[in-house]
Order: sequence, then structure tokens, then C-alpha cells
Amino acid sequence: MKKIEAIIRRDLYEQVKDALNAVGVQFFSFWDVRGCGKAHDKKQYRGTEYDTSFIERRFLSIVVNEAFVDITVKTILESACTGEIGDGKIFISPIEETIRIRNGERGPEAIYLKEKE
Amino acid sequence: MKKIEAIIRRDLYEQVKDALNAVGVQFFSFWDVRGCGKAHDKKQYRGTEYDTSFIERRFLSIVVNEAFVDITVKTILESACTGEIGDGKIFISPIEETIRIRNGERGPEAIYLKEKE
Amino acid sequence: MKKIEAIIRRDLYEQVKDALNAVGVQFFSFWDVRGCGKAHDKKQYRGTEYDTSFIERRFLSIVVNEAFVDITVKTILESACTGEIGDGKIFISPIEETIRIRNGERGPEAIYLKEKE
Amino acid sequence: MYTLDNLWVLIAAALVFFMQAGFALVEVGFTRSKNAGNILMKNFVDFVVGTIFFFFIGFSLMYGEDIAGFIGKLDFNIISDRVKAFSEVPNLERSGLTPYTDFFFQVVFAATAATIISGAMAERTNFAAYIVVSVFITAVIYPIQGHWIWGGGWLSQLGFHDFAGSTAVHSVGGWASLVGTIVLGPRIGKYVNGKSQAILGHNIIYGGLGVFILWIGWFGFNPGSALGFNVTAEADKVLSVSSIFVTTNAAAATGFVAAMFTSWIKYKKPDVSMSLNGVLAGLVAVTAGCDVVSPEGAMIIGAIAGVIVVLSVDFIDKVLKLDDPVGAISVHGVCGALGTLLVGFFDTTNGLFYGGEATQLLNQAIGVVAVMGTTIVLSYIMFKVIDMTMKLRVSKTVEIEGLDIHEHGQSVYNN
Amino acid sequence: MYTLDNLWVLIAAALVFFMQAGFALVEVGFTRSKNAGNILMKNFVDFVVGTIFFFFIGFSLMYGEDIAGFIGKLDFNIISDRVKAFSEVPNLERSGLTPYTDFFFQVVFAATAATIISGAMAERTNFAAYIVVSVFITAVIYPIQGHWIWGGGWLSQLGFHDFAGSTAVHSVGGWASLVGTIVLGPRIGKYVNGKSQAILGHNIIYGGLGVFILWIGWFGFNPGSALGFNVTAEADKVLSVSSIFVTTNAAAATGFVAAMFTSWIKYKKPDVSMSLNGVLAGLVAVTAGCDVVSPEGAMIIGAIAGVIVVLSVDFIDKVLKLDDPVGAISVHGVCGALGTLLVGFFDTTNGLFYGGEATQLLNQAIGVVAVMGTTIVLSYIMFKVIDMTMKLRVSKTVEIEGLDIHEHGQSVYNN
Amino acid sequence: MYTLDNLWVLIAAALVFFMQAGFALVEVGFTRSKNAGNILMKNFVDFVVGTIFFFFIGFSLMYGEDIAGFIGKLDFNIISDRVKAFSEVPNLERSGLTPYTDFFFQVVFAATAATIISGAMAERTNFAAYIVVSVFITAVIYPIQGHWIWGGGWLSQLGFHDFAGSTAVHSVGGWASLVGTIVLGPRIGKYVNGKSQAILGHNIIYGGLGVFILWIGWFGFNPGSALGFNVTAEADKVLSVSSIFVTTNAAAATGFVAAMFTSWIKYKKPDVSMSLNGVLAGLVAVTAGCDVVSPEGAMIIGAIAGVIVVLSVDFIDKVLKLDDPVGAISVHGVCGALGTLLVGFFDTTNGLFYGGEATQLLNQAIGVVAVMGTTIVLSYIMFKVIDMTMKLRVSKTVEIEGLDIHEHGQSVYNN
Ligand SMILES: Nc1ncnc2c1ncn2[C@@H]1O[C@H](COP(=O)(O)OP(=O)(O)O)[C@@H](O)[C@H]1O
Ligand SMILES: Nc1ncnc2c1ncn2[C@@H]1O[C@H](COP(=O)(O)OP(=O)(O)O)[C@@H](O)[C@H]1O
Ligand SMILES: Nc1ncnc2c1ncn2[C@@H]1O[C@H](COP(=O)(O)OP(=O)(O)O)[C@@H](O)[C@H]1O
Repeated sequence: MKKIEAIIRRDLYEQVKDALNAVGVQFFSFWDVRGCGKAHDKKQYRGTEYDTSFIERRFLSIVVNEAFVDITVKTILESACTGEIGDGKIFISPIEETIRIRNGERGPEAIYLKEKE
Repeated sequence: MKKIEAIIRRDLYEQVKDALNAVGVQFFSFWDVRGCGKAHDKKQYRGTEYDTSFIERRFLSIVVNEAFVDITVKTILESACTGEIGDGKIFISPIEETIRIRNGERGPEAIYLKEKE
Repeated sequence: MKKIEAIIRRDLYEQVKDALNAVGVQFFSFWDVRGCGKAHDKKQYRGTEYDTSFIERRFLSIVVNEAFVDITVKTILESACTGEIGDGKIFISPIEETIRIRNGERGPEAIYLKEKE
Repeated sequence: MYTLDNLWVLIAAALVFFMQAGFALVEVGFTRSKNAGNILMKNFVDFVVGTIFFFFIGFSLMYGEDIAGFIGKLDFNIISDRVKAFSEVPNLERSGLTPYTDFFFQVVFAATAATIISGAMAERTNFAAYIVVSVFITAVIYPIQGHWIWGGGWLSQLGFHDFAGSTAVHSVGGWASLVGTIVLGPRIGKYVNGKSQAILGHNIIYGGLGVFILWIGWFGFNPGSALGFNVTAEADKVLSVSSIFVTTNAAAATGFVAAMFTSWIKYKKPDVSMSLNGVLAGLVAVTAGCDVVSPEGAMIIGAIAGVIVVLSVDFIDKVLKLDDPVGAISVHGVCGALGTLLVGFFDTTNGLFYGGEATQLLNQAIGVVAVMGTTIVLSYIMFKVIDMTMKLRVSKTVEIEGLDIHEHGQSVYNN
Repeated sequence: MYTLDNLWVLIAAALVFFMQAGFALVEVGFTRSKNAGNILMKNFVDFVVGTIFFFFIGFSLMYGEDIAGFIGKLDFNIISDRVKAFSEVPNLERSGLTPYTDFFFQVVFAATAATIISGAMAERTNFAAYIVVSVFITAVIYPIQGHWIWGGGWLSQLGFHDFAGSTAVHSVGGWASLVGTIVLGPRIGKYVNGKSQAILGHNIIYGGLGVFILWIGWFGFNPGSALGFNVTAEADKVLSVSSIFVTTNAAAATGFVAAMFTSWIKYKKPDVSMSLNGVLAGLVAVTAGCDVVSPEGAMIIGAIAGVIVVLSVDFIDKVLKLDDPVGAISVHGVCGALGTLLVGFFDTTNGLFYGGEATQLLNQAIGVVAVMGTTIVLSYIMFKVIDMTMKLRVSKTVEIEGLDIHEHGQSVYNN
Repeated sequence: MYTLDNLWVLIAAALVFFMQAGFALVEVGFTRSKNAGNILMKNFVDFVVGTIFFFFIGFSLMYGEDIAGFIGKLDFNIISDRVKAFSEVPNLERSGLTPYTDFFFQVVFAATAATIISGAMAERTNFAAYIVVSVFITAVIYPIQGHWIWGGGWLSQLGFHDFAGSTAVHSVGGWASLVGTIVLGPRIGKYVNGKSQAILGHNIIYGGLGVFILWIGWFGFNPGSALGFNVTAEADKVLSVSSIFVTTNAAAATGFVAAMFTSWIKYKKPDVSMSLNGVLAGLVAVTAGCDVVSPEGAMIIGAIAGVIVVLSVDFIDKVLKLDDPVGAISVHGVCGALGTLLVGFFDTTNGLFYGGEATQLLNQAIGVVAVMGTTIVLSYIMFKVIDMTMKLRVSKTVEIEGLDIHEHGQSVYNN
């Protein structure tokens, strides 16, 4: 199994989610993060400039079994891309074990609610 | 060392934390995430339905040395389980190195504050 | 490529960020987490004591290519360290693939905006 | 003077109306974010239901023709009839409050009694059921007790002194809260192995703003209850109203100080939300006697209430194990009763501490007990009937995931 | 009486001023956090620009010497001239409102008209352009219609009845909002494949507090429009003002109830923000006739408005596909017009339901249509000219990343 | 008239009371969330301590029997004695304010002076020490200066004109803030290598609501300072009060506009929190002369204050390197002094710009300097003594982790 972490523009989240759902990737977690990049946004507060150097982004953590890695990546690339700087990144890393808390089921089976399909 | 990531119901957090502490797992980080699943909660705002398809969850990131993997997983399974759909998942992935910022100590030793026990 | 996850004191973030930028590590994501440790802060609300046992921390997720691992770790150790308990941890884990969403570029090249330098 | 009396009472009523915002903020702030929208809705429901049902039903039960000292005669047209009668008086001979002014001042009080309850029952009450609760409180329960005290009923004949409603408004709300809390049971997670757990309010700053708003609202509530602003050879309402401003404010201040230090001593740190409760405790307690106590007396009353409210919250939470998220029972029930009794001591003309006899104190005690008993019985019946017919409490899932999403289909906080 | 009239109108004006805070909170709460600071700024701009431009220009266009029933004569010194004249009257012979009281009450109304628009145009309007919009509304568009209705213009001569401004203030704001919304176009992401999407307000609790504040402000807006508080052999403004308190409050209450149940039936759940809109709908609708309807009539008016506002928000959002984040067009435009028309039915002296003739209704319709048409034309010209000269809408990036960061260089929420 | 005078001043006092909520919101919003509960508590402490200590001590020092033009005679029973004397006057012969009205209006002013300081000293002051600061300000420092200006002391004998307290209230608060800021030192992280860093306020929307509340409060503060509302052959307080509404409002508006454009020009973007400060700057500046300037004059005063406040915040922050999180020194100290001086120019009867002589300006300057000097000396002694006896500043850990958790044991924001 792999963990696919995607850092995307917040405003494109709905679009990405719909695209992922459409290809069968329906389970994942996400949260809001701030992304640091080279673009140093100069902001100011009461006349003092400060440099946040971050942009508000959304972090998606998607654990999938091998069969789904490519389609997931492809789908994100398509749905999260504007072509302008700041579209974000995808990181893939290994997951050794997955366990469904509800019933203790392990392995790839735990990722998808097979019995409900 | 392994990273154990557990996505649990927010309301069970206290229970899980206490259970983990009881078995000696006292260091971890957590934050709030939203979990997407198949259950598409229909919500509405000013008469427009929208589909959040997420539930509020808590994400625990626990790095432990090998010896603690099983007990940690077992403890989470016991304390975070209601048996109803939506209990969440546990993911296990490899950690190559751990460093304690305070003193630069590395490896499994860095995980537990041995000297204080 | 490696993912370097650093859990640091929130108040030292600016310092850490500046130090990282200074050594060329300019891309990363961060978010706020709560860290559980042994120190059980007793808090109280309306006369009822409760035990939060967490401290507010900031979580940095930095994906770098191998060449940058050491300097990144060193920089964090230097800039995030106060020497007092609670300075946090650094975890290093493998990343198998990195993809830049903007143009689909893969591998270590995707991490740094070479063409802009 | 006719004009001044009406002007003052209308302005006072507008201030009392504003207390609704204060209650809403305190209740929203002292509870969890997942239920914030629901509590807001309940506070609105209290007031709008109050406005409608008190107009058609409650007002006549409270101020209609007295039936045996017990209740006013139900009369759907009481207000329009009174307006008609009033309109026939030649303009320049009119005096007192117009029927509209009178009604408006009364309706904002009725809604206050109802709104107290939503806080105590927060985070677990079925919304539809709550609407029915609001109806009963403003249409029946509050008007009955109100009739006794202010509508010419038996307590007012007895000489029971409750100037602005420590008992008539606050205790009624407080005791109904007590019963509601018992019938509902505690929130999930509030008691673990019999030990009270902290369920943190999600925004105490809202609570603080709410208390400031309630405080300014009380400058309508208490001084407005003089029901006028004039001076005649016999009475000087100007002096009296201005003194009520001072006593009201004094009790609020010492209530804060006392609650702050009590929590500081008891818990080692000055607790924010308890100190805020202290302000309300002082205000509630001084409400009964604000017209007859001195500023110094008001300060002592406020201080006593500030101490008691902390002890009472503790006792109800940890000993009685009743789950009252905002402290409504302690603030309104306990301190309302307390303040009413203290009139018997601090009344500068016939209080015990000023050489008065015990009669006044006795009358106060009778009133406090009678209202407490009646409210408990009536509201118990009400809650039980509602619970049996439409379920008072939401399901476990709804409670855990939040009333906002389940009852209203959305969260009030988004990005 | 001179003193009482002024005292009441000044206090009422202060309450109306406070409505600015209410509007700001509703608009901030009903939109996204990334634009919160920008909306706050716009609400301040409305009021400060209003204060300045209405002083020098708007007031004389509205209340200056009538030119053919169409507009007042522009006069930069109108206020100081009036003060001079007034000062020459011996103190004890003075009567009515002082020129200052008069101006202050008028200026808070002018700013209200302007502030309505910021909500409808929220989250995508260029800040500099918005300042110019504010100037035009308070200096030109509002005063012209105001002159017709209240300044002695042709509508007031016709017998058009708009006591406190359902049409003069709210509809003007509402129709200008309509045009602004059309010229601007919807927010990015609001319509996907022609389907309306929910863009969630980020803090409905702010919205709730805002509505409470608006509600108390309306106790200045409507009863204050009696422009006095006295009783003479001919007229009793005391009775009238107190009745307006009751009718205003009644319509707000039923507006909430009706909107709540309408949303409950239509969407299966009682929607929080729609119910809040219901309060405002009731208040806006009763504003025109608050002085001539009975409390029962006001309740019906409020209830109708509460139903209509939900249907109208739905219609505008889903059928017309106009993106009005806070429902300003429905609340102020539609319910303002509706309430003005309903005077023709519910006026207790000559409304259709009370045996009156259709003339009143006809006059109301003429006024509603005339103001609607004029406002639409004038504001269309204004928006187009501004759009051509300085761009009304921000760039796509600014809109996506938030106006706060781009227009003001900072976020209003931090840690 | 006795009744009207009291009615108006009581209502005005209630509005001034409400300013406490405004100050609390501005201070909470302009600072970090980890200290929000602490600042809220301090704002409550200011008011409750003020109420108690001003009652027993401050009031007599300010308004007691004059001792050599320098201070009033300490008298714990001053209020009850005055009430007793007043009560002996036959009802119908009473006039002026009742001793209660008088005290209540004064106490809300005293608390205002104290509350200004909490903002400047935010995020690093020991809570217990702060309580003592509040006691000294309301019991001693404010009353002394107040006696000079309003209590019959030497400045009032000199002809110093400070109608509603630009100097007596705001400058006192502002200069005490200056000293407090110096004694405390800047917050950790505020100056890095001598360079000022932005420490962002956590909720500028609270700040905006706070400013709206302060603004409406000022309609009590300034016009209420007429201490009455009547018309006699000699004086027309009605005209005067209504003019103060207009001048107060005008200065607030131009203060906003000027600060907004100043920040826009200086920093390229219109800064939200600076624009909000502009409103307060305009209000503070016009306070001294609101009764003697024209609306146009008030606009200019407000505009000057709006420009100056931005420059002053910048100067204090970047050049003097004093850490004043909310800009209290600039808003209250600098603009209070500025506004007091500007009376010498804009007073329509004897200001320099209206053909007056320089005497008035000179008197104003004497007062400004005297109050500044005295406040600085007295508050320096106070802060130093408190610092030596109980430590003014919290420990490094407490400051970094937040005062809420350490001083009050909890966070005010939860889930
Ligand atoms: N090496 C990294 N580690 C973690 N997060 C990263 C890394 N590189 C980029 N990101 C995240 O991705 C976001 C967008 O990447 P960016 O490089 O700005 O886009 P683009 O590749 O289109 O230029 C950043 O703001 C940050 O959140
Ligand atoms: N593949 C996944 N990757 C990341 N998070 C997941 C994944 N699958 C589930 N989750 C998280 O776990 C939560 C609960 O899982 P769910 O499948 O709904 O429970 P159950 O297995 O009991 O049916 C989801 O809401 C989501 O946050
Ligand atoms: N094993 C772990 N897994 C995840 N997070 C951890 C782990 N150990 C420590 N942390 C994080 O690091 C923070 C600080 O670590 P701590 O051990 O308290 O500091 P120190 O090592 O200086 O004593 C914790 O609050 C927690 O957020």
C-alpha cells in the first residue's frame, strides 16, 4: 500500500474530491496547511511589513493499494492543475500496514469497504 | 521505528489517549482532520444542498520503536472502536530516523525520555 | 527523497523558517498540532480540573532530496533548540516519488523550482 | 408625566430586549462549537415564540382580571381592548403607560424567563420539543407566577417584594432549568465513572461580550421596572430610578469580584467563566430589592451572590451531578431566590439589618418557596409530557456529531 | 414638547447608527473568512462616506428647496444656514427638531441605504470602486428617491405612505444591490455547470448577533421616524410611538417563525441563516406601515415576508442565478416592496382589508414601481461608469486568495 | 428640567458603560488568542474595581470639597450624605442631577480611564498586579486630574476647556499607558535586532465590532457631558446636545477616512486596524471641544487626528520602540492632547481660527502639559512600586505559552 499525500490549492478541493470519487477513490483524510514557497508574499499589519511566505493550502492524505496509485495520481494531476505556479505537490510513500479500527481487519482489504459495495 | 497514524472519532480521543498512556505510549502529536468516506452526508446552506462527504476526525501521529508497535495498535483498536461504520483507520509506515531537538539524541532513544523515568 | 517531519515550538517557527530559507530549504508545508508528552498540564474549567496533557506545537513537513537531509536536520536542530524539555522531535521517513502538480514533473527535480533560480 | 414615563419605559424595554443577544452569546460561548447554531436558534425561538404567545395568551393570564388571586382571565383581545379604551381618553388627560408600552415592557420580560432555560438544556435538546417548551413557559408557567407577584395575585397581596423579578423572572427560569436538566440527564461524556468532566465552552469571549450586553440590558430591566420616570409631590421616581442604576451596577461589580476571588481561592486561579457568572449572579440577586437597598447594601448582596454562585455551580455539578453547561440554575434559580430573601435583611426601610421586623423576610421566604414549588411541579409535568409525546432529547449520534449538522443541516463555522 | 422630541429622536438615531454594526456582522458572518476584513471596511466606509457626503450634498438634495417635486436644491451650507435661523428663535419658543437632530437622524438613514449594497456585492468588489459606489448612493441616488417620498417630492404629494422607509431606504438599497450583483456577476465557483453551489458563511453566530443588533436598531428606525414624542390635543405621538414598538417587534417575530417553518418544510430542516433573514424580512416589510397597522396586522405582514424571503432567496439564487451572498435583494428589495404594497391592505384606516378603497394600494404600487425603476436605471449607470473607469471587480487571483490579503495586505484572523 | 436632565444623563451613562464592551473587544481582537481571556478579565476588572473604589475614594477626591485647587477632600460617605441632603429638598423643588445620576455618570468615566491602560499593557502583565494598577488609577490618579479639570481645581479656574475629557479621561489613560509600556518593556519577539516585528491581532472583526460599540458609546460620552437636556431662557442644552451628536459623529467619520488614506499612501494598502484606530482618534480628539466647534471644524479635527494617529503609531512602534499592541498611547494620549490643543484653534467663539486670542490656546497647552507631567510622574511611581512589590510582568514561560493558560488555567477558545 502507498500513502499519496497531495498538497493542493484550497479552492480546487471540491473539484479534486469529485474527480477522485469518480475514479473510485472515496476514502481519504484532509486538513488545511500552510505552504511555504519561494514566493514571499509581503504582508503588513499596522504598517509593519512581515513576510508570511506561506499560502493557505489543503493537504490530502490518501492511502491506497498499489493498483490505485496511478489512477489516483493521474486524477489529482488533472483536477488540481491550473498550470500556474503554486499548484502544489504530490508525495508518495510506503505504508506497511493498514488496519480498520471498526473490525480490526488488516491489509489492503481494510482500505475499501468491500462488503458494502 | 514505525510511525503509527490513527484516524479516530473526535469524541473518543480522551479515551484513546488515556488507554495509550496506560500502556506507556505517552508521546504523540495529534490534529483535527476531516475524513472522507462513502457516507455522503447531505448538508444544506440557505436551501442549497451540498455534499461535504466528510466527517470531523482526529489524526494521531505516534512514532514508536518496534517493541511498541503491537501494543499501540492493540490499544487503539480497543479504545477507539465502537463497531459502527466510521471508526477510522490505522496506518503503519517506516521511520528511518528520529532526533530529539533538545539534545540532538538520535534513534529509538530519542523517542522516550528515558532519563526522566 | 526523504520526508523530514519536525515538531517544534510554535514560537520558534519564524526563527526556524528563516534558518531553513537561509540554507536553501524554501519549500515545505506546516500546520498546527498538539503534542502529548509526559508533562501533564493540569488545567481547569469552571472548577473542574482536566488534563490536557498537550502543548500547542507546529508540525513541519519538508520533503527534500538526499543531499539536503543533513543540512536540513542540522538547521532545525540549531534553530529550534532551547535546551529545555519540550523542544520537539524530528522524524525522517522515505518518500518514493514526488510529483509537481503544475507540470507533472517527477522525482527530485520536482522538489525545487530549478528553472526559476 | 405621561410622555416621560412612556419614553423611559420604552427605552428600558429596548435594553431588556437586547439582553436576548447577551443570553445567546453567553450560551453559545459556554458550549461546544458543534451546537452553536442550535443554541442561537433556540434563543431566537424563545423571543419570537414569547412575542406571539405572550401577546395572545400569556399577557391576559398575567395581567387580566384576577381570578381568586391565582390567575388572570384568559382574553385573546386584551391588548386591543385596552388600546380602544385608552384611545377614548382625551389626549391631554392620558397618564401612565400606554397599553402598547405596557405590553412591550412585559413581553421582553416574559422572553427572558424562557431564554434562561435554553442554556441549561443546551447541547442535547430536540429542537422541535424545545419550541414547545418555549411556548409553555411564556404562555402559561411564567404568567401564572407573574400574576401572583405582579398581576395582583396572592403574593402581591401578601406584601412579597420582588421589584424587578429575581423570583418572578429569574427563579422561574432557573427552577424550570433545574427540572429540564434532571429530565434530560447529563450530556454524553459529562460524567465518567461518576466523576464530573470538564466540557469546555468554545468561545468565552462571546461569553464576555454577552455579559456586557446583559449588564447594559439590566439598566433597562431594573430601573425600567419603576414603570415610569416622573416626580410628584408624593413620589420621586427620578431619584428612585437613578438609585436603581447605582445599586444594580454595584451588585454586578461586587458579584464579579467575589466570584473571581472565590474561584481564585478555591481553584488557585481566577476562573474567567465563573467570574462572568459572578456578574450575572450579582445582577440577578439585586433585582428583587434594587429599589429598596442602599448602594452599600447592593454591594454586599452582589458579593454574597458572587460567592454563592461559585459554590452552587460546584455543588450542582459535582454533588448533585446535574449537567447545567452555563450555570443557569445557580445564577438564576439559586441567586434569584437568594436575592429575594436578602431583601428581608437589606431593605433600608423594613429589612432586618435596618431594624425591621421578620415579617418581610417571612413573606419573601413564602414567595420564594411557593414559586419554586409551583415552577418545579408545572415544569416537571410539561417536560414529561413533551418527552413522552415528542422526545425531549436528541439521539446519541446527533448529540455526538452535533446538533447543528443534524438538526439544522449545517455547521455555523466554516472557512 | 421641544425637549422630549429631540431627546427621543437623538436616542433613536443612535440606535439606528448601531445598525451599522449589525449589518457589518451579518455580512461578515454570511461570507467567507478570507474576505471578512474587506467587508468590515466596506461597512465602515458606507457610514463615514455617508456622514461626509450626505452632510455636504445629499441632505440638501433630499430636503432642500423643492424643484418641481423632483429634487431638492443643492446647497452646501444648508445645515449651517438652518442652524443660524434656528438660533435666532428665542430659546423658549423653539419647537420641533433642531437642525442638528434632524440632520443626524437623516444621515444614519442614508448610511443604511448604502450599507445594504455591500452585502450583495461581497467577496468580489474592488475596494476603491466600492468607495465611489458609496459616495454616489448617499450623495445622489438615495437623496433623490428620499426627496420624492419624504422631502416633499411628487410621491409624498401623491399620498404614498412609507412611514420609515421600506421603499425609501430598503428598496433603494435592495434594487441597487440587484443591479450591482448583475453587473458584477457571481463569485467564482458559485455556479458550476449552471447549478448553484453553496458557498458557506464562515460565522453564522456573527450573523445572529448582527440580527439582534439590527433588531434593537429598528426600535430607533421605526418608532424614531415619528420624529418626536409628545402629546397635543390633536395628536398623541406617545401612543403612536409605543404602538410602533409593538408592531415592529411583532413583524420581526413572525418573520422569523415563518422563514423558519418555510425552510423547514422546503428543506426538511430549519435553516439558521434563512431564519435570521426572516427576522430582517419582517422588519423591512413592516417598516412602511408600522404606524398604521395593528399588532395583528403586523404579525401577518411579518409572516408573509418571512415566507417570501425564503422563496425569493431561492428564486434569485437558483432561477435568476444572481449571486447575493447575504440575501440583500430579497430582504431589502423584495420585502421592502412587498411591505410597502401591504400597507394598501393592512392600513387600519384605509387599507383594503379594513374597508378602504384601492387608491391607497394604487399609490403604493406607483411608488414602489417608480422607485424601483429609477434606482435600477441610476444605479446601472453608476455601476457601469465605475466599472469602465476603475473596474468594479477584483482580479481572479485576488478573489480566489481573498480580498483581505490582496486589498488590505493582511488577514483578520490570526493566532 | 429635573426629570429630563436625569433621564438623559442616565441613558448617556448606560451608553458610556457599554464602551467597556467596546474596549474589551478592541483589545482582545488586536492581540493574540492565547491571551484573550486575560484581556477580557482585565477589562472587567477595570470596571468593577472602578465601581467600588471610585465609590468610596475616587469620587470624593475628585468632587469633594476643594483643597487648594489641588484635590477634593476624602470622604467615604460623600454619596450617602449628598443623597440625604437631596432627599430633604421637597420633591417638586428638586433640580439638576440626583446624586445617584451624578455618581453613575462619573463612575463610568473613571472606569474608561482605567480600561485604556489594559490594552497598552496587554499580553505580558501579571494579573494580580494589574488589579492593583486599576485600583490606583480609579481611586487616585484619575480623580486628581479630574479634580483639576472638572472638580473645581486650578485648571478649571484657569479656563481650561475640556468638555468631555480628551485630557481628563483619555490623555490620563494614554500617558499612564505610555509609562506602563516603558516600565514593562516590549513583548518577547516584538523587537528582533532592534527591528519592530508584526505581532498580529487574532481577530480584527472583534476590533471592528468594538469600534462600533465605542462609537455608539461616545454618543453618551460627549453629548452626555452636557449633564442635562433642557432649555431655559439663558441656555438651550437641547440645541447644544444635538450639535454634539453631529460634531462627535463627524470627527469619527473623518478620523476613519484620514487614517485609511494615510495608511493607504504610506503602506500602499488601506490598513484595517489602523482605519479602526482612526475612528477612535477622531472621537478622542473631538471630545475636548465637541460643544464649541462646528461640524466642519469637527471634521477637520477628526481628519488631523486620523493622520496623526497613523504617524504616531508608527513613530512609537518603530522609533521609540515602545510596544503598545493596540495603539492606546497614540489614540488616547497623543490624540487626546492634540484634540485639547485644537480647541484653541477651532472653538467657534474664541478659537484662533475664528478670530479669538491666543489665551485659550495657551490655557489648553498648560492643561495638556500639566496633566501629562503629573500622570507620568504619578503612574511611574505606581508602576515602579507595584513592580518592586509584586512584579508587574509575567515570567518568560507564561508570556510564551499564554497568560490564559497560566494565569487562568484555561484557554478561552476550544472546540
Ligand atoms: N519539498 C516540499 N515539502 C513539503 N511541501 C512542499 C514541498 N514543496 C512544495 N510543497 C508544498 O507545495 C506547495 C506548492 O508548491 P509550489 O512549488 O509553490 O508549486 P509549483 O511547483 O507549482 O511551483 C507549497 O506551498 C508547499 O505547501
Ligand atoms: N485510504 C484512506 N486514506 C486516508 N484516510 C482514510 C482512508 N480510509 C479511511 N480513512 C479515514 O478514516 C475515516 C473512517 O474510515 P471509515 O472507512 O469510514 O470507517 P470504517 O472502516 O469503520 O467504515 C475516514 O473518514 C477517513 O478519515
Ligand atoms: N513518538 C512521538 N510521536 C509523535 N510525536 C512526538 C513523539 N514524541 C514527541 N513528539 C512530539 O514532540 C513534542 C515534544 O517532545 P518532547 O519529548 O516533549 O520534547 P523533549 O524531547 O525536548 O523532551 C511532543 O509534544 C509531541 O508533539
